[in-house]
Amino acid sequence: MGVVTFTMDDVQYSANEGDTILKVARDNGVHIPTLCFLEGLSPVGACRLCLVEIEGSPKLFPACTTKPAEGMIVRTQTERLKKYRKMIVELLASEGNHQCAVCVVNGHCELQDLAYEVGLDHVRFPYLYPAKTLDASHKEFVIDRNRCVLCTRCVRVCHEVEGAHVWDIANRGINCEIIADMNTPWGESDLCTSCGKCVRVCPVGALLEKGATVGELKKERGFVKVIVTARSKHEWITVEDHEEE
Amino acid sequence: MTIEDLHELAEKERQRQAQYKYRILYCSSAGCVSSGCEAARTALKQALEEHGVAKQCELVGTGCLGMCGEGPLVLVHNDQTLYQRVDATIARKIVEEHILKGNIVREHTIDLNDPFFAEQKKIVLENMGKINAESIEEYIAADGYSALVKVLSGMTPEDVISEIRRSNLRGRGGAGYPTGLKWDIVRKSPSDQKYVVCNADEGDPGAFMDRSVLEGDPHRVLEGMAIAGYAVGANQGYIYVRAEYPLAIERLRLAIKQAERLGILGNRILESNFNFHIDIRIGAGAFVCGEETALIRSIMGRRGRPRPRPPFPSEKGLWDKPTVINNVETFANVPPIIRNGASWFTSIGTQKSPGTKVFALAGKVKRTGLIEVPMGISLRKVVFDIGGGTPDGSTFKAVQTGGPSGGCIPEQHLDLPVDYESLQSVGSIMGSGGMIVMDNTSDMVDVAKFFMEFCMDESCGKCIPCRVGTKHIYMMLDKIVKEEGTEEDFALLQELCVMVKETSLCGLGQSAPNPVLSTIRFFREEYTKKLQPTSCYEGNASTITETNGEQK
Amino acid sequence: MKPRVATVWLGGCSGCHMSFLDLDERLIELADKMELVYSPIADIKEFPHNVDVTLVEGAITNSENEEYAHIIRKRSKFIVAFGDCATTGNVTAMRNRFTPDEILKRSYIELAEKNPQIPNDYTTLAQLLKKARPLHEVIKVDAWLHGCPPTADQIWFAMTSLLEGKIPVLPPAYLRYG
Amino acid sequence: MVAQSKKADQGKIDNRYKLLDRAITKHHNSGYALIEILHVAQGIFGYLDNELLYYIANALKLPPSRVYGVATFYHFFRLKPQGKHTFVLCTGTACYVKGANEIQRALEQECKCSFGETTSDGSVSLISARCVGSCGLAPVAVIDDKVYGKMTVDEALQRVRELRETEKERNV
Repeated sequence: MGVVTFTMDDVQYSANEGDTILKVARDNGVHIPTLCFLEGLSPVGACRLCLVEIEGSPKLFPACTTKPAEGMIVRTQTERLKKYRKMIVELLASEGNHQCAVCVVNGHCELQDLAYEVGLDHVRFPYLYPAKTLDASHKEFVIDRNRCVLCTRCVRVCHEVEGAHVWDIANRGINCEIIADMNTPWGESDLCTSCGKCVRVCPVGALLEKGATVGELKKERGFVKVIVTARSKHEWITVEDHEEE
Repeated sequence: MTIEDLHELAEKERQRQAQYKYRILYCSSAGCVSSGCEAARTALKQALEEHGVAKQCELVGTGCLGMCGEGPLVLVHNDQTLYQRVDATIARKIVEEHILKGNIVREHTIDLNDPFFAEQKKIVLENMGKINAESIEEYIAADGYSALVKVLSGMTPEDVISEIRRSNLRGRGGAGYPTGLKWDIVRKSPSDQKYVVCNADEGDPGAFMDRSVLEGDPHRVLEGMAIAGYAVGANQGYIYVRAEYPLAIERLRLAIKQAERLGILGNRILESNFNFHIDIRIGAGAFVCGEETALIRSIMGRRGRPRPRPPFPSEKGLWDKPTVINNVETFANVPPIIRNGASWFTSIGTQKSPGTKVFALAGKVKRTGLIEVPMGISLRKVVFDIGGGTPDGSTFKAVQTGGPSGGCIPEQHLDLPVDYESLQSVGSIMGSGGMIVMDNTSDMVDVAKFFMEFCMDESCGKCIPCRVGTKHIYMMLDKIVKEEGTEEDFALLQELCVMVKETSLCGLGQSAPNPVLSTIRFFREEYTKKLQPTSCYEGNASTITETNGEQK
Repeated sequence: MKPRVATVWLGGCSGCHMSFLDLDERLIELADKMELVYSPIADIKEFPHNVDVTLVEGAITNSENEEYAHIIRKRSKFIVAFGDCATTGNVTAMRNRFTPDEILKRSYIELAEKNPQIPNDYTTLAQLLKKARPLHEVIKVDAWLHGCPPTADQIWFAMTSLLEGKIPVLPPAYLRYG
Repeated sequence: MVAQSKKADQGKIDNRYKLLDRAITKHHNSGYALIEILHVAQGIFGYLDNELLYYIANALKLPPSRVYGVATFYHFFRLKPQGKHTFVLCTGTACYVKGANEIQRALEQECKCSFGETTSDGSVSLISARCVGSCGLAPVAVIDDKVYGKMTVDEALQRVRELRETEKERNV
């Protein structure tokens, strides 16, 4: 495997061919904020928080899917990037119904952490206050769509790791929603193995364990490939068929 | 079928056509269908039969004749007489006077020397008004498939690509990427399987160029795709068409069947070793599927959500195989380039943007319809000479190109030449070819809101800037239109537009703010005059000015 | 002249004001440095003119809040959104997915133990707005103090900055929702 | 009598599924053909309800949530039945410039429902289209598959009223 040398924030790094900018950054302790990215799941480049500048191009590139090339000069913390990251968190905060004070993951929430990191003292966009639903039909878990940030980690972990594909996204644009099966109650799903991976990977309080109250739910998000229980059951799932949503 | 057979077939068809005293072509494109060309056709047919001249005349449904606003259009081919607004009565008159007595019915004709026609240059639309859209024989008789023959009888794939590269043909979908370069990358990408995809998901609301080509001259697109397939080493092609275009789908299906029957598509094409199949995939109403990575997912039966590029489809496309994706008009340009050579093509248009561009001219102009003009023509010529200017009593305000991804160009830039770079320099884009003229009755903030509503509805929802950003831009525009917005809203609107443009994942989001930014650039006062003051401190308490901490 | 300070309680639970009282002995220090010209904990009827700093607790949830906010804005040099409800809508905004009618019906009819009826005399009662909104969506706000409620330390930091004539920009450690 | 008509319905339903099966077989039960199959299914059944979507999911061996996700992503697919009549208003740019939005507002007021919905009596569905490609005739409406150009507010209202009247009479 070849090695490429590139510069990131004025420091030289060498990367294995095939590694992404984000991987090199993480391996070397350079912090780039992320939300949709989770190690072990296919990267989708959707949240745009990890965008970086590459010298010579006016465009911005997601660090999670972009691979360094020989001699590339990457910047991860410019004023422009900081401003855009703050606006992205601002947009997210305005999109859902995020009431930290009454949330199970208050204090252990990736959206909160991001808000602190970008210094979000208030949201300039009007809050949308969407009418979202909560589904507590599952015997162990709850999905509260009010708090969903549509990172699709749950969709990907359920498809790519568990192999059950209970979750998917319905509708489009601002009306996107995470749904189970035919937009039917989660508790009725034959496909769900109740493995709880989706709850673990959810960065916010949208997927939660029953019985947890405000600030109680700490999630173990470091990715562990829990034994696959569903993959063998469903013949439509193939390893090649990555979710990518 | 061999190449000789094909030549023979062309000759036979020409003889067949020559036996008619008159070839009467009526426009059977969707625009004229809406205006009632079926009634005109029936009346013509009846009159011809009644007067016993049906056998000497051929009545043919042809592709778009261009002046859609004046339809139904009927063209008497032999003496190039074009009749407008042909209803049953006029149809009868045409037969009784023109066909029987040779007297042209002047009061219903359109002068073909009118600038609407004279300023145009037809390459892509050359067969419109010449051939029957549903007959492969007529296409062949009009030199159709001769480019494919030329390619198969002596050109190597490298020859084809170098010809296209020398022609400097650029993608007509809007971005203007060099077609030859794209093909070359696909050809050089190692793979046992490659694909050719024709993007006919024309989603720009106010544009119908691709549809007209597919309805009027479907074989031209098939031929272009087959040549691309040969050049890059693909044996399978897909045409992704909007479901909203049933007539185009029907004619494509028919065309594919005809071509397969004659051995022009399928295995061992024209008895060469080249195999190429084309299948149709029907879209289902998602503008974002015009974005190539979304289109690929849609062809694979998935939600049309784009993915970050690279890798580009030319390396990893359909089923992760190298894939050429071009739009309808690009493929339609290929056969004439191969037929006439690259230097012929570069002699038309400008140096950086050779050839022609098809536009759907609509809105507040006297003559609306489908036009094809050489690149480099000025916008003023298009709007005022070809389009005839705004209707009487109103004044020109702006011309919008590029649809929801484009911008509004005001009077002072009307002398700009139509090419990729010039339009970009004023904040618009070439786009796929929608061209909407606006007059003094159009409120430009409302226009921006109209396009933003479209983008918001069409956002796939994958990336945050586009999903949430377009919603907020729309809400701010709505607030300003209702005269409830403030200076702060206006400033934030501009900040958000730039952010969405720079951070969105795909072309839809990256270009969605263009209509807003361009109207702010040229019609700023239309925004500012609608803004409201905010309530602020009115007293005289002591001042706090310094900051404690780092101002963010 | 000491800076004139006001605190206002709009659509919130008064928790932020309680937290203000948690300043304990620091309150005495504050009292030396400023003049409290208006507050729910002081008995003053009308919001005064020429106020230097006003802390506003709670979201804008009814017509009275809205009217009041504009008055406060005109009479205050400097306005601080005080706590999460004023900053984000927070718990007050949880009603926003329902219409005011649905909410009133639920509270005054379905949950009423006796004499169920929806209050309708809006000459004396404030009418619910369609949505509860954070303060800065209604008037211009100069600084934000988060938390449900903000801690006494946060409040102290903000107040001492303000009284020194400086706009408080909270250090990251004080940026805290919930 | 009742039993008989039910039986007739059943027969019809079976036939419709047979047609659908044929299309599915033609595409070798491939999940890649999902959009094609949804087109066929909507053509046969008029709209896609959950039962039908489950049927397709099983036949194509796709997870139900993916089928639902695709069916709701594309505007062309309907998950609810349409009204007896359809009034499609083009909201493309040319029609917008020529005042389609005023027609839209007037119709929504008249029908007491938004575009994308059906009147409460089930008589008329209001549908907006992204350019039907007859820009020269803007504003354009397509009423029960027939194209009407140069539409005005008054004409649109009158036509909708006529549609609703005929339905009312038929029901009486």
